[in-house]
Order: sequence, then C-alpha cells, then structure tokens
Amino acid sequence: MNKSKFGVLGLIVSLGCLAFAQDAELADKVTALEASLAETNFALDTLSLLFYAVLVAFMQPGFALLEAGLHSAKNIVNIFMKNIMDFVVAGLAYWAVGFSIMYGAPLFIRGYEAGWVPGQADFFFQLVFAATAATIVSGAIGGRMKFTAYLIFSAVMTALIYPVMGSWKWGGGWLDQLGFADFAGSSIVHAVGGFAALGAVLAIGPRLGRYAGNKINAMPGHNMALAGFGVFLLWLGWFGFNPGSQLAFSTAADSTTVADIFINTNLAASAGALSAMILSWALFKKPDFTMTINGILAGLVTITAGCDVIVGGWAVVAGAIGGILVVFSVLMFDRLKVDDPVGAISVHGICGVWGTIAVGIFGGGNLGVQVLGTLVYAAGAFVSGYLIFMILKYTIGIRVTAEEEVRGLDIAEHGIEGYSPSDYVGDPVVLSAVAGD
Amino acid sequence: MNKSKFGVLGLIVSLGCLAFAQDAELADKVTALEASLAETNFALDTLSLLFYAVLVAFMQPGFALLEAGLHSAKNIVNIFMKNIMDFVVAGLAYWAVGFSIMYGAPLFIRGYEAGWVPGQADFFFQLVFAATAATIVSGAIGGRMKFTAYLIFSAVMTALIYPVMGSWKWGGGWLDQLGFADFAGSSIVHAVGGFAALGAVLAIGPRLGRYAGNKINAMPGHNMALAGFGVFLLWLGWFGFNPGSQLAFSTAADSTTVADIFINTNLAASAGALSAMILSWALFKKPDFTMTINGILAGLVTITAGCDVIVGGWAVVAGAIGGILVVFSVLMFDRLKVDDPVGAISVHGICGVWGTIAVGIFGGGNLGVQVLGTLVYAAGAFVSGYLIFMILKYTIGIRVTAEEEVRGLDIAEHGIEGYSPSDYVGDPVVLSAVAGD
Amino acid sequence: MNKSKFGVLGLIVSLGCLAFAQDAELADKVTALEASLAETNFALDTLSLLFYAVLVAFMQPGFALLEAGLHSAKNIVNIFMKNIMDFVVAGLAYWAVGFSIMYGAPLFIRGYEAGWVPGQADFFFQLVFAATAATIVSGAIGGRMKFTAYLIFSAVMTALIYPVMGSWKWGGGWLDQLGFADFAGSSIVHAVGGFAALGAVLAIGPRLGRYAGNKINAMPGHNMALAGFGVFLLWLGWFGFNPGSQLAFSTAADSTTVADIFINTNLAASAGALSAMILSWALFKKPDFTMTINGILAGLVTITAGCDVIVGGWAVVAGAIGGILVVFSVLMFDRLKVDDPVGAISVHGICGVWGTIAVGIFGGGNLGVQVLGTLVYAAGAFVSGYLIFMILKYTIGIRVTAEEEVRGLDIAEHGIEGYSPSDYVGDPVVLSAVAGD
Amino acid sequence: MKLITAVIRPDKLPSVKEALFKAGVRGITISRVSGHGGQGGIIEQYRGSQFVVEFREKVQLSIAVSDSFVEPTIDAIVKSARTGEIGDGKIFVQPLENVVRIRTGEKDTEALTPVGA
Amino acid sequence: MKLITAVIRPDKLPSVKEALFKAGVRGITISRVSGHGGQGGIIEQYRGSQFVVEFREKVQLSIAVSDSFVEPTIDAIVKSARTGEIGDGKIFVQPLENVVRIRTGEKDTEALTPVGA
Amino acid sequence: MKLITAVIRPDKLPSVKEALFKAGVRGITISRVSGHGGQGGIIEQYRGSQFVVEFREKVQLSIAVSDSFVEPTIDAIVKSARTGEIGDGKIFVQPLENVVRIRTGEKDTEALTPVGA
Ligand SMILES: Nc1ncnc2c1ncn2[C@@H]1O[C@H](COP(=O)(O)OP(=O)(O)O)[C@@H](O)[C@H]1O
Ligand SMILES: Nc1ncnc2c1ncn2[C@@H]1O[C@H](COP(=O)(O)OP(=O)(O)O)[C@@H](O)[C@H]1O
Ligand SMILES: Nc1ncnc2c1ncn2[C@@H]1O[C@H](COP(=O)(O)OP(=O)(O)O)[C@@H](O)[C@H]1O
Repeated sequence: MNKSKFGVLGLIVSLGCLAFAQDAELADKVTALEASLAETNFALDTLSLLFYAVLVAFMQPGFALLEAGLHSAKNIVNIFMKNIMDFVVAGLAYWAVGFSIMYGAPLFIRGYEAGWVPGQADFFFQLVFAATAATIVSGAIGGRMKFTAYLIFSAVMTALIYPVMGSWKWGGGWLDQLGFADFAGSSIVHAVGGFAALGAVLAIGPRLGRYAGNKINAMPGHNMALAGFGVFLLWLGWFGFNPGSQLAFSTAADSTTVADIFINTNLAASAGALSAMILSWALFKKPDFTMTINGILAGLVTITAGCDVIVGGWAVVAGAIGGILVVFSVLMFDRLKVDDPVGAISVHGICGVWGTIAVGIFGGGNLGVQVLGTLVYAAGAFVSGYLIFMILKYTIGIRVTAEEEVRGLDIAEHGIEGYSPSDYVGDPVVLSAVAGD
Repeated sequence: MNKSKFGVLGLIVSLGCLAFAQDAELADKVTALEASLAETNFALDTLSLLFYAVLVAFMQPGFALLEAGLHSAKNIVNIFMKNIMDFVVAGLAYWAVGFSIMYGAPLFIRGYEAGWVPGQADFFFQLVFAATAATIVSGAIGGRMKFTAYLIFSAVMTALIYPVMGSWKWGGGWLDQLGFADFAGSSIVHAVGGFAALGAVLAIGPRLGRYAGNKINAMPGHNMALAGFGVFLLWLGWFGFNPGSQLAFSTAADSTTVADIFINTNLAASAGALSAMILSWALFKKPDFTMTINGILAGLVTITAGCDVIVGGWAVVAGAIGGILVVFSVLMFDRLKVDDPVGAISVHGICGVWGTIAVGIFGGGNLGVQVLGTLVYAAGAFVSGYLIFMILKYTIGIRVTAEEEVRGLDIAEHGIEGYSPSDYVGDPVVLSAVAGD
Repeated sequence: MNKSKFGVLGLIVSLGCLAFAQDAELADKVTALEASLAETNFALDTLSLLFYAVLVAFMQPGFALLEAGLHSAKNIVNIFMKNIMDFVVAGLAYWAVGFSIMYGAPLFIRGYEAGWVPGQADFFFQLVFAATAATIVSGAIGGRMKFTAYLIFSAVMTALIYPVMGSWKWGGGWLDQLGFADFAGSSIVHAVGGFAALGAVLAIGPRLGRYAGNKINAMPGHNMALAGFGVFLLWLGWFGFNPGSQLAFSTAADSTTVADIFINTNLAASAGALSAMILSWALFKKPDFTMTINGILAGLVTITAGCDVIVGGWAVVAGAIGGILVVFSVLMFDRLKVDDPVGAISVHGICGVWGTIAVGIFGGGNLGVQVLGTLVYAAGAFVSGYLIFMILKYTIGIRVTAEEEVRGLDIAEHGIEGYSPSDYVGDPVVLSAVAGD
Repeated sequence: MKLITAVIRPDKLPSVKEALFKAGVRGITISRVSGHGGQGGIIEQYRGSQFVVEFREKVQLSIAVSDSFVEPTIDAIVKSARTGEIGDGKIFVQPLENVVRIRTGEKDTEALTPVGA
Repeated sequence: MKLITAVIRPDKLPSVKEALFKAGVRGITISRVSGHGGQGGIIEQYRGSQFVVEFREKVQLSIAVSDSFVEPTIDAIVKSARTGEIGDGKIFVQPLENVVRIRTGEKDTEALTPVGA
Repeated sequence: MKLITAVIRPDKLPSVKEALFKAGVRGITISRVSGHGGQGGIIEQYRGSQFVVEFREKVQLSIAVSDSFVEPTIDAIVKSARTGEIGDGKIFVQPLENVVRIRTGEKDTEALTPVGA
C-alpha cells in the first residue's frame, strides 16, 4: 500500500514534470516567437520608413523640375546645381550636426537607437525632410542669386535653422509641451521653408525687368512640361511625406491610419487643384495651368499638418481653401513686388500656416496653440532667412551683376548653357576649341 | 494517513493548478501572438497595397509624358492639364460615388472594412486604377477637344462608366459569376479605356490636316525623349498595376505569386517590344521607335488579364503576339481614318481584348466566357464613350474651332504657351505687360 | 478507500490528460504560428526585394536621360532605343540563359527555390542588375554605333559575359572562395560595365570632330535638364541597388544593416558630388555641372562594394576620393583620345575599381584579394568588350557612315527625328506625305 | 535677277510651296520669323498677369529668280497665301546683282537654273 | 522705298520696338540671328574643355519703308539700340523695288501704309 | 558696298568661317534657314507613314562688304563650302546703299571697318 501510495505519487510527479518540461519547451518557443515577431515588426517598420523616405526623396527632382520649368531657359543649369547641392549639403550637414540638434542624437549619427522607431531608418527619413525645407527657398530666389551665397544658406538651413526650429516640436521642445500639432510639417517644413524664402526674396529683390513702374511684366517659365511633370513627382512624393510621418506601421491601427493619410492627402490635393483651377477660370477667363498646379501643392501643404485628423470631406474643404488662398496669395505678392517666380512663399508659406491652423478648426487641435505655433515658425523662419541673406549681402554679396543676370546664370555661374546650340543646327558648328590642354 | 492522503491530493491539485496557470499564461501569450501576427500581416498587406498603388500612380505622369511627346508642342499645356485633372477628378468622383457603385461600399468612403484586404488601402489602390481608365482616352482625342468636354467625360468615366462595368467582375457581378477571368484589368481597365477612346475619336473626328484625300499625313510627335521616358514610367508603373492586383501579400503563396507576376509582366513587355520592333523593321526597313514603345505597352496590356496564370514562355508568346497586333492595328486605324495620335485604341483596346482572350488560350480560362466578357466590355465602353461625346457634341460642343486647333490648344484653351519664346532669345523680349493691376 | 484511491488516480490521470491535451493544442498553435511567421518573413523579404528591384529599374530611365542629355539632340531616338532594348534584351536573355549560368538555376527560370531568399523575387532583382551592366556601355559609344551591333553586344553581355563573371563571386565561384568582397557590385556590375565600355570605345574610335589634331573639341550635350534629372533617378535607384543587395530583410539585424546602407550610400554620393564640384571649381574657375553630377555617380559607384562595411565618416572619405578620381579620369581619357561622351569609363570603370579596393582599406577586406579581384573583373570585361566589338567590326560592322553620323543616328538608324520641326512653327508645315498606303 | 522675299502665315506654307512648284520655281530658302503689322498681338496670361505677344509667327521665303520669273512668282504667292484676313503678309522685291552656285561656280542665270532642267 | 535691316542686341528689342512705334513704323519682321563682329565670343567650358561660342545671339529687324521714313527709322533705331559697348550692331539700307500686300494685292507705298491709317 | 548672302551646309560653317577670317572678313550675321533646291528631301517615317522633309537645314550668312572685298569674300565662301554634291548652296550679291554702326553712328565704309583695324 505504501508502495502503491508512492507509486501514485511517482506517477503524479512524473506526469507533472513531463507537463512542465513540455510547458518549458513551449514557453521557450513562445518567447522566441515573440522576439522573432518583434524583429519582424521592426523590419516592417524599417522597410516602411525607407519606402516613404525614398518617395520623399523623389520630391527633390520634383522641386528641381518645377523650378526649372517656371524659370527661364538660361538658368536651368544653375537650378539643377542648386537642387542637387541642396540634397548634397543636407546629406552632410544634417548628418553631421542637424539631426543631433533636432533630436538630441550624437553628432555624426551612427548606430542610433531611437526606442520606438528604427533609429537609422528614421534618420534617413528625417534627412530627406531637412533637404526639402532648404529646397523650397531655391525657386523663390532663382535667376539672380550667387551660387556661393545659396550654398552657404543651404548649409545653415539644414545644419541649424531647420533643426533648431524642428526641435521645438518634433524634438519634444516647448511647442510640443504646449500641445501644438503638426503631424508632417505644414509649419515645421513648409512654413519654415516658405517664410525663409520670403526673407530671402526681400533681401535680394525682384528679377530685372519684372517690374516696370507700376506694370508687372509676366516672365513666363520656359517649359510647362517640366513644371507639370515636376508637380506630379511632388504629388507622388507627398505619399511618402505624410504617411511616412506616422513613423510606426506594424500594427493594424498604425497601418490603417497610414492608409487614411493617403486618402486625406489625395483628397486635399485634388480639392486644391480643382478650386484653384475654377478660381483662375473665373478670374482670368481661362483655366490657368500654373495656378492649377500650384493648387495641387497648396492642397498638399495644407493637409500636411493634419493629414491624420482632418479626414474625408474635411480634407476636401481644407484643401479647397488652400487652393483659393494660393491664387490670391500669388496675385498679392506679385502686386507687393515680392518676386517669387515659382510661388514658393504662397504655396509653402501661406498654405503652411493655413494648414496648421486648419488642424485647430477641422482636426480637433487647440486653435490658439495652433495659431501661436505657426506664427512662431513663420516669423522665426522669416527673420532667419532675411538675416542670413542680409549678412551675406554685405559680406560676400548675394546677387550676380545685371549683365550676368541678363545673360543667364548658366553662363555666368557655371560657364555652360543648359540647352546647347547644337540643338538647332544638328552639330556643334559654332564651337571651336580654345584650350584643350 | 488521511492527512497523507489529503496531502497527496493537495499536491496533485496544486501541481495541476500550477500547470494550468502556466498553461493559461502561455495560452494568453499565444493568443496575443496570434493577434499580433495578424496585425503584422494586416500591416504588411497594407504596406504592399500602398506601395503598388504608388507605382500605379506613377503611370499618371507616364501617360502625360507619352501623350505630350507624341503630340505637337502647341498642345502640351492642354495635355498636362487633362492628365492632371484626370487624377484630380477621379480623386474626388471615385471617392464620392465610384467606389461605392463598384464595390458596394458607402458613398464618400470612410473607415471602410473590406474583410480580407485592408479596406482603406484597397480603396486607394482602386482609385489609381479608375484614374488610369479615364486617362487612356486623353491621348486619343488630344489636339482638338474642348477642355470642358473632356472634364465632364472624365467625371462620368470615373464616377459611373468604369465603376458600373468594373462591378460586373471585380464587384462580384454577373461576369464574375460566369467565371470570367481578368486578373488586373486587360478588359476592365484597358479595353474599357481603349474602346471608350474609339467612341470618342469617332465622335470628334481626325485632327485637321491628318488626312488629305487618300493621303495620310504623318504628324510626328514633337519630342521623342518625353515619349520614351513616359513609356519607361508606364512600364515601371505596371509593376504596381499587375502585382498589386493580387491584393493579399503576407503568405508565402501570395508573395510568390506576386514575384511570378513581376516576371511574367516583364517577359510580356520585353516580348512585345521585340516583336513590334522586328515587325516594324521588316515593314518599314528601319526599327521604328514609336512602334517599339507601343510594343512594350502592348505586351503589358496583354499580360494584365492573365499575369497570374500565363507564365514564363507563354507570357513571352502572348506578349509577342500583342506586339504584332499593335503594329497592324495602328496601321489599320490610320487607314480607317480613325485618328488616334498615341495609339491608345490599339494598345489598350485591341491588346486589352487579346489579353483577355489569351487567358482562355494560355491560362486555363474558359475561352467562351473570356471572349464573351471582353466583347461586352469593349462594346459597352465603345457605346458609352460614343454616346457621351455625341451628347456633349450637340450640347456644349466637343471640338475647338479650326483656328484654335491650328494655333494650338495651349493658347486657345489656357492662354499660355508650353514653351515660352524666351527660350530662344534668352529673355522674354517679345513680351510686354497689358494689365498688371 | 480503494475506491477513493482509484478516484484520486482517476483525478490525477484526467488532470494530466487535460493538461496534455491543452498543451498539445497550444503546441499545435505555436507550430502554426511559427510556420505563419516564417511565411510573413518570407513575404516581407519578397516585398523588400521587389521594392528594391523596382528602384533599380528606375535606373534604366535614369541612364537613358543622362545619356540623352549629354549627347547631341540628333541622336536622342537612338539613345532611347538602345536603353529600352537593353532592358528588353536583358529581360529575355538573362531569363533564358544568364541567370542559369550565374547561379546554377534552371534555364528559363521558373518556380525557382533559392533557399534563404525568395527565389522568384531574387531572380527579378538580379535581372535588373544585369540590365544595368549592359546599359553602362551605351553612353560611351553613343552617337556613332550601328544599332544592330549594339543589340548583339547587349545580348552577349546579359546572356554570357556578366553572368559568367558574376558567377565567380555571387555564384559562389573562385573569387568568392578567395574571400573577395563586393557587396553590391562595384566590380561585378560597374567595373565590368565600365571596362567593357573602354574596350568598346577603343574598338569604335572617337566621334567625328572630337579631336582636331591636338585640339580637343568640346561637344556639349544638348540638354542639361535631362542629364540632371537622369542623375537624380540614378541616385534614387541606387537606394535599391545597394540596400537590396542585402537580400534578406526580416530580422532586426538585416533591416538595421539596410538602413545603414542607405546612410552610407547617401554619404558617399554627397561627398563625391562635393569633392568633384570643389575640384572642378579649382581647376576651371567655375563649379562645373557635368563634373558635379559625375561626382555623385562616382561616390555611388565607390560605395557600392562596401556599403555594408564602409560606414559613416569613412563613406564620406571613400566617396570624396571617388569624386576626385572621376574628374581627373575624365580629363585623362579625353587627352588619351578615348572619347566617352558621358564619362562611363571613369564613373563606372575607375570608381568601380577604386570602390572595390576601398573595401580593403576602410572596410576590413583583404586588400590583396580586393586588388586581384577587381583587376580580374576590369581586365576580363575590357578584353571581352574589345573582342566582341572587334569581331563585329570585321563582320557586320559597328560604325555608321560619316554622313549618317553627321546627320545623326535618329534619321540614319530609325528614320525619324527626336525633336520634330513642328516644334518651332506650330504645325508640321514642312511635311508632306509620300506614301500613305 | 531679283530677290523676292515673302512673309506669309506659317499654315499657308504648304499651299504656297505647291503653287511655287507649279510656277516652276525650285530654289527656295525659308526661315522662321516673327512679324508685327496691322494684325494685333496674341494676348496670353501667366500667373494672373496678362501680356501681349506682339510678334506673330510667320514664315519668310527668299527666292532668287531671273527677271522673267518675277511676275509668275509673285502671282503664285499672292494667290496661294491669301486668306483675306489681316496678317496675310507682304512680298518684297529687291535687285539682285550676282548669283553664284557654290557647287559648280556657275554664275547668275545659269546658277538659277535648276539641276537637271 | 528701302529695306532697312538692323542687327541689334536681343535685350534692346523692347526699347527699339517702342522707338519705332513712336516714329510711326508699324510693319516689322524680326528674326533671331547669331552675329560675329568686333565683340569677342563667349568662353564656355564643358567637362574641362574650354571653347568659344564665337557667334552671339542678336535680333535682326527687317523694315520696309517708303523713302521719307528712312531717316526717322534709322534715327529711332540708333538711339534706342545704343549702349556704347562693342556689339551694338549695324543697320543696312537696301533698295526695294516693289512691295505687294498679299491680303489686298495693293502695291508699293500703298502696301506699306498701315491698316486703318 | 554689297550685301553678300550665302546659303551653305550647316556642317561647312566652321570651314567657311575660317576662310572668311583669313580673307579679312570680320562682320558676319548668320541664321538658321531651311532650303529647298535640287537636293531631294529627307524621307522620314512615323508610325508607318512615310513623309518627306522637303526643306533641309542650311545656314545663311549675311555679310556686308565694301566693293573691294566682294570678290575675295565670294571666293573664300565658294572654296570653303564646296563638296561638289547637290545642296552646296548659293551666293547672292545685292546692292547696299548705306550702313550705320549703331554704337558710334559711323556711316558706310567706316562702319564696315572692323574695330581696332
Ligand atoms: N513694312 C514692313 N516691313 C517689314 N515687314 C512687314 C512690313 N509690313 C508687314 N510686314 C510683315 O508682314 C506681316 C503681315 O503684315 P500685317 O500688316 O499684319 O498684315 P496685312 O499685310 O494683311 O495688313 C507682319 O507680321 C510682318 O512680318
Ligand atoms: N559687315 C557685317 N555684315 C553683316 N553683319 C555684321 C557686319 N558687321 C557687324 N555685323 C553684325 O552686327 C553685330 C554687332 O557688330 P560688332 O562689330 O560686334 O559691334 P559694333 O558694330 O558695335 O562694333 C555682329 O554681331 C553682326 O551680327
Ligand atoms: N533660287 C533660289 N532662291 C533662294 N534660295 C535658293 C535658290 N536656289 C537654291 N537656294 C538655296 O540653296 C540651297 C542649295 O541649293 P540646291 O539647289 O539644293 O543645291 P545646288 O546649288 O548645289 O544645286 C537650297 O537648299 C536653298 O536654300
């Protein structure tokens, strides 16, 4: 009986142990699975962030082509040089200094651990944003600025101005504490870029021949195909800009939000295009091309701050207002003799401010804080932009000579024409070598 | 002893409970893991769908550039306006009405739950398809249509025609019941677009000067670089169009199918280009550029219906036949005085029909049903396109005046030239302001 | 008591069984989860690989546009034909033969199982690499080569040369055994393409009028906007080329490495652009546009071999050296009367070699093996390229007549101009049909 | 010998060419020019500013003819280029002292005789 | 009647046009030309090779006038086109025997009278 | 003074320019023109339709010279522009009554003397 009792006990224990062993093995597997799934999610977040970053990077050629199309043919090499060097300078300056200022990461960021987002991928995503902020200014001052002055500005913008101002919100600074909302940067990227452009334009003045007394001379861009295609690229790039700013993607909630952001972004762009086209049709009797494409960008800049919270019909309303604002704003700045050949101040500055405020109206944000925040960004960027260029003006100079401007920056600054004469005759008949050695 | 007995019992129970507690905890973890993995898969499906949707969106500038290149320089602003507004109008009309008609979703789609695909992402993916269907018509009627007429058509197409016809198959309608197969839309998107274009061209007639008695005047496109680059974008965009139509991606089977679709799509495109090039070489003594790029598109349209089932060598065969069809079809429509400057009817219409039938030949589909289905789509789209434009013709008019056509739609419809004269002289010497206030 | 004893035993056994049943169910679930997660990871790997492959495919239009911009307008149709047919020919030849040679897969690859990477997706990724290798040669021999000769070369390159040489390392061949490192192909793709181009240029000789005695005649490209935009596309495409070469993505380690590769790639590109620009500024007094864009490509080619191991500041150093090398190399080849209009030999050949060696200097690779490997690739490609073209030269001929070259390859080889005369007058006034039937 | 220069509408070039060939004229040099005359400019608009492109695209034909060809040539152009609307263009006749055919060195009327005629 | 041909700087076209209108000249045909004269070429560089674009962009105006208009026209051009720097251009005056207005068939001085004048 | 106008092949421009410089000619205005003559058109094809581009690209040189320069200029052009194939072009010589240098107001032969000569 004792035996039997111990037998029973043995059975119990051995059964128990077996169950435990089995459990332990399973538990290990589950733990491994959890770790593995966490890695998968990390990888999915990384892939998403890199995908959206690449889309944002497509905005760089988008900006270059839009600016090239809306400017004169004689400046096209200079325009590409500026837009290329923006990306180059940002790529080095934001890496060395800017990201550190903005997010408290180490200088010359390496092996960055950001916690809830994949750090290295996040850095790359933030980098293309920084490049965008600088590029916005390029179009506004095109056709007259010295290349060296522009390079210096580009470095200061991506190493200091944008990072410092960005840190106020995205770096968790005082505006973030106040509850200011700017999801993807209507203020932080666009208003900053647009108002820095306003400062730059005031510092450098209008293009020669733009104003003759009270007359405003139209100076049509040389190639609407480039401009139209550039805007398509910007539109597509915005599908990286806004959705990517969600930063996390591997849950159902995050990914649904991201899909919503795609829809809201596209609705605002469409509404902006439609309202700008209709308004231009009413004002000028014909549906205006450059106003329509500015309307697209207006809608996109508008929805950027609230693409997560301004949804469906409200995105349409906000975008449509953006499209109307941009038309009147372009006309107004023209009359104020603020010569902005691509409309950067109106598109990015004015609509950036409007989009930020719109979060307080349609998106449940605190209206007062939104107004405060966006004004701070607009004013700060304007003053910074103006100051830098005034300092440069009285040191190295920011404007090419009148003769160089008339001849075009391509010859003046880079010694080459964008469209070579060989184009017309079939081979380079008018060329002869001077110094080949 | 009793004590001991209860002691044993206690041990048993407590051990059991422990095992159960352990098990319960593990079970919870496993349940959480299952839920979490389901979310990851949902997120992966969403990301995939959005990635493919963005690729499809690249087809919009692709179409714009191809059309711009194959038309005259005097219509380029109008071409960009049409292609941009297609995307704009689709972005609003398909959202408000079209998607609801096609898939039974609520109007002004929001927070859509589609069941097995991420609903919101799916909506965006379907939206870019709708825009494509409308855009196909643009190139065929280019150079002579009133902008207003085109806008109205574009809205009707994306709000009604495409959604209704799409619902027959993709909305689970009668053709779906019959077992009709059209994986990514050789019929539903391309044949519908192409045959609506045929209706439109018959309604509006050829460009002035295209036919002089029995002579066919070549009216060469103004810029082959734009056309060539546009086709590259379309080709790349098709890597969203076909693979994305798998709609689900997170299993090994789905993702392998998607990779196969990439390969089949590329094989058909390559084969179409090669066969069209060789045929044009034989017919015209030189390898023809526009026929070759039409051959690429022919291969792509052909494989679209069966990219999941027409595999490897068969994709090559189907695509090559598409490339041959497109060359003869372009020549035939030219002789029939159906003036289609970009070959949209041949590429999308004829090859769309062929691709759908090819599923019955190479892909295991029911040949009879395939023929029936594609003829229904072709006929339906043709009649719809023809009717809409005939109604518009006798109401608001669809064609600009002869003088406007000769001068170009850019000036006539939008008051601006695509390429500004400043291009040639270096600054806008021939301009003077009329009214700047 | 006996009853009670059996009762206890029954309780024990039933409890145990329950626990086991519970465990078994859980274990099944866990096994299912493991399988499901493996599928998710497979799908994620597939999606990543396809995403990166599409980015690489964007390099095809990038190459086309860069070459188009740097050549004369009279050759633009031919340039697009070559670049399109490269992709077409690679799409068929690498599928039918090349991939099999390189990786031991079956001919006419179908349902390929690669083991640790998704086979079908991997094939597509490798395919776009093969197309790149062929395309590099196109720009160097532009403006004078017969289209048929180029087509044949393109087929041999993608079916044989590249696959055989690629197999030495990526197919696990003798260089792989030696420990040679070339992560994404500085040698295998770029040096092979660049030195095949050198062979081709030596076989075909310079363009007419390029050298007049000891004078080097500049033959400026006709459109810097196309060139600049093309380089942007190449830059963006490189974010597929380098990161995609990691081939696996679903672990935290892999995805972090991929993000690092993005950063290193971009740092090298930026550094290459900056150093080339500064050097050209010093040498020619002005910041030179084409040297700057060549600097970007130089940085990118340089980092390709070691983008996983040459990190942060070292990527900057390696890229900057690449930018300097490319400037001197272009000047040197010009003086050696090696007429390479786009600088393909310098960018891909010289910097490809440098990048491979840099892995031995900055990236921990075995310097000797790196030098050996890259010289083998350079020499092998040079000899292959030279031999093929010399054989073609003495059989079908590789060069158009002088008259055809002066008139342009567009008319000579394809019977059509890239830019139609209708461009200038507004409608095709100078045209009249010859044979419309 | 005279040098006849005609400025015409671009879209009339095909019919003028046709008429000249019928009149036996073979040698023509054309160039794209911009003309200003009674015809008003084209009003364009750009970003809300209107402007007038005051010069319209025209095509200029330069034709060197021997004296007997002057009248037929002018007639041919006038008839084939006329629309009756302002902007049809003008014809100018100038004295021409010498003509040289570069290929052969032939002079004057001989230089004007078409190849193979 | 004379045919006055002036080669000027492109950026002077607006002021020359203005001056001509003030002088009562209405009919003008302009074309884009490239000129070589005392003014040196523009030195450009491409991929490290320098070259001179020896011909500079100019605008050429052709104006047919009746004899009384010759002096005022030349004066208007000279005054409005001058910068004093090399490259200002030249004016050529040639005899003009006949003018025909295509629209009406009017001849010579009548053909030169602006519409509505 | 004469106005010499030469229509030549575009690819002959460099050698013609060289020859003119050697002959002491400095002032030249060139323009791109399209020419039709004995040389047939270029047959192109587009989407299966063939067509002839009946006008070929040519370059036109306008050179105002004082009388003593007429012969040397013509000689220089003829020699440097000739290929012997149809399409070499033609030279036209017209009377020139006045020349004005805009920069200085100098007239006629003085206006034609190159700067610094
Ligand atoms: N006096 C002139 N000198 C040079 N060109 C002229 C002159 N008058 C007219 N033209 C050219 O003829 C074109 C048509 O002239 P316009 O006066 O508009 O029409 P119309 O001759 O029918 O009255 C102008 O655009 C211009 O190129
Ligand atoms: N003899 C000439 N024949 C034809 N065109 C001339 C002649 N001399 C000058 N030109 C034209 O006038 C332009 C200006 O002449 P240039 O000698 O440079 O200036 P300037 O007359 O002020 O000395 C030249 O670019 C050329 O187009
Ligand atoms: N009678 C003419 N009037 C004006 N231009 C002419 C005349 N004859 C020839 N040309 C110009 O000269 C060019 C060459 O003439 P073409 O007859 O082809 O060659 P060739 O003089 O060698 O016989 C033509 O393309 C045209 O521009």
